Amino acid sequence: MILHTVKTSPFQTLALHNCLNLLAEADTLLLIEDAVIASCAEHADYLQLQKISQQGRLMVLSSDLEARGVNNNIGKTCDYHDFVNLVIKHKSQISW
Amino acid sequence: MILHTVKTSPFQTLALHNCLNLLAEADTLLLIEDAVIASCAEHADYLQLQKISQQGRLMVLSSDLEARGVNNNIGKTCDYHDFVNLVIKHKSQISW
Amino acid sequence: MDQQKVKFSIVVSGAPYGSQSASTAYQFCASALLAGHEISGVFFYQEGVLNASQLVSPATDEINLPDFWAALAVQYNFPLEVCVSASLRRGIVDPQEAQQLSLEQFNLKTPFVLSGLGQLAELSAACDRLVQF
Amino acid sequence: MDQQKVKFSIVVSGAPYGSQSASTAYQFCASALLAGHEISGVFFYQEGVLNASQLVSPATDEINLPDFWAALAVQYNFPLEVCVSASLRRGIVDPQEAQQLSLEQFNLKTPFVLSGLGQLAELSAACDRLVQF
Amino acid sequence: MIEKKVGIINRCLPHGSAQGRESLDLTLAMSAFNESLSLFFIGDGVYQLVDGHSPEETLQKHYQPLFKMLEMYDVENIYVCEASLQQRSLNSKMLLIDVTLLNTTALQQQLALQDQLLSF
Amino acid sequence: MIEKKVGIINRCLPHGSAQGRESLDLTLAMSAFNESLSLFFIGDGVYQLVDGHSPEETLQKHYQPLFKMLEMYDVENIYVCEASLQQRSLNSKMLLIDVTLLNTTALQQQLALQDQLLSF
Repeated sequence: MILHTVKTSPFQTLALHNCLNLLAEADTLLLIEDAVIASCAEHADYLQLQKISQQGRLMVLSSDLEARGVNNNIGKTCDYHDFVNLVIKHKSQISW
Repeated sequence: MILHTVKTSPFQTLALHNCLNLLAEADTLLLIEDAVIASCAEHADYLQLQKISQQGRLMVLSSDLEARGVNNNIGKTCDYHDFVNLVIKHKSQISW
Repeated sequence: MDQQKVKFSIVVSGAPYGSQSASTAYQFCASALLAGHEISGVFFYQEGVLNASQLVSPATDEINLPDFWAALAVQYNFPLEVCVSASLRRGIVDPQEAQQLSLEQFNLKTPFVLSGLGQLAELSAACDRLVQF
Repeated sequence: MDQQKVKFSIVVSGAPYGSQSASTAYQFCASALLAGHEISGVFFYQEGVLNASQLVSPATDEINLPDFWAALAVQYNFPLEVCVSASLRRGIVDPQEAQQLSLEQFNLKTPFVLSGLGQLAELSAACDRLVQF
Repeated sequence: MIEKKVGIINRCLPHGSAQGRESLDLTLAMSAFNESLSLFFIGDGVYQLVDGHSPEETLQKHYQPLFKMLEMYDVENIYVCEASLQQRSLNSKMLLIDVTLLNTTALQQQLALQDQLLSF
Repeated sequence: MIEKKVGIINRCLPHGSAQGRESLDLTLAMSAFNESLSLFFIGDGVYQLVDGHSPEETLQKHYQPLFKMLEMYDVENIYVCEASLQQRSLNSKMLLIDVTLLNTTALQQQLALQDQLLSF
């Protein structure tokens, strides 16, 4: 069980794309910083992200959505307290 | 006439992709730093790059190829002296 | 484990200004401590070493992240370890290094300390969870 | 224009270590000067301001980019302008700013100078070609 | 001497990096010396102008209100890539300030008119 | 106490950033304290190991020879993503050191075994 944190926009980097290639079924994906935009607008990997969202494995840091004045269409929003608990619940973390 | 310099890998960022979307017919594309890899391996925008290469508008900085131990398959290699002359020949530059 | 006290070690790889990741790391630490968890230590590596500069002087309407780190570390008593080799390459120097290198100035902030990568190995061994930003 | 002497102004946005772009900028300047062209000035902005630190101390088998910039600027007599507001946020401070901010240390290297963004406007107006790295 | 046309290109999201903020600082400062500035917002750069940033909890500076000073500083050539807005399901009504929308061809033409370009 | 398994992931090209060099520094230093290190080379990270770097003219440090010290430091779990090599028309004979090739599933399994991961 790995917590993958992605921090860059899918319109600017392939971090999310490369992360999705390695995301195992037990893993969770947390979008932070500029990457929260991946939950708001359609991009090349949006359909796959939607699937992960439906499986309850997509989280989005709410303070980063607010910072950018946007709302998520997919994924479950969380705050830093939830972020801490996500780290605790997973064995390890990969920062993308 | 714009000289577009791209410095990041097409496997890691969309800088090259976004640059190609704005590249006009009179413009030249120069690959530097990590972006030189775009001339060595196939990636999502390789065919379009090949077309620009055939039009003689794709340049690749040779010292950055050497640094990474690779050879270009498309584009014309150039050194820093050529880089300087490319800047002179174009009206402006965009750093991607 | 949710209700238990967990020991975190944190790796900060981003500068205090110019990218957001060091701010994210700080907010994570503050939140973990508020929830009653423990920070074994924060290791600053790569561009992260720039968080240890005492010369960072943002405008008055902006936060000073090195100050924030220092205050949090003092309040909760955890070490701020800064990789010495990554620091020297980036111009972060403490008084001892300055003397050895014959530099007339230094800029490491208190209570940040320069230390080797062995310290990261210790933080890795000591914690329940390692988180990188 | 190929055979003529051209005036370049250069904008450096990358740190001296951690990313390659400042090194690329340096090699470009050195090559332009060698070809007989002129550098009106180099403007350091964003992470580029870190090139102006006198505390950068790489290992002996590595190049010291701040030293390289300083030597090139002295040899060819062009200014190294460092954006003051971008600098203060990132911990680059000259003696005067240190005094004003009540800091006991400073780290701006000679002959780099702190200056405002107006200086970039002047370099932009003065040159034939502006190049950003 | 004719004043140089300088184009400033914004390509990044706000707050994840300082690109947007430092581009705006540069624009406002340069506008005092150069009356021929043009701003371009392309790709994720369009999010710079989407009204409603609230970065307090992220510890980043809330610089978005400063975009309203562009008018006061007589920076009037503000171009936004229409395709970038559409791709992100955004429209010009969601933006903080008045802008000129350009399609890709018009964008290329405007960029080609600039004597110098700075990219953030 | 059982030693923690630490995985170090390399994802970047050499020389455009210091990621590769500082990852290797960290690996060699940590190997003195932890005998359960595993290295992963994925995506552009595979170029770190492609023999023949010659970065002198770029003013970057030529750290590639230090990869040969991994064996001396008893770092033996060196995993390379097979798909990443193939995508770049590379093969394991072009690499400086002996490695274990892994397909995506095997890579996911190895990553899941690690107690801690650091990514460069």
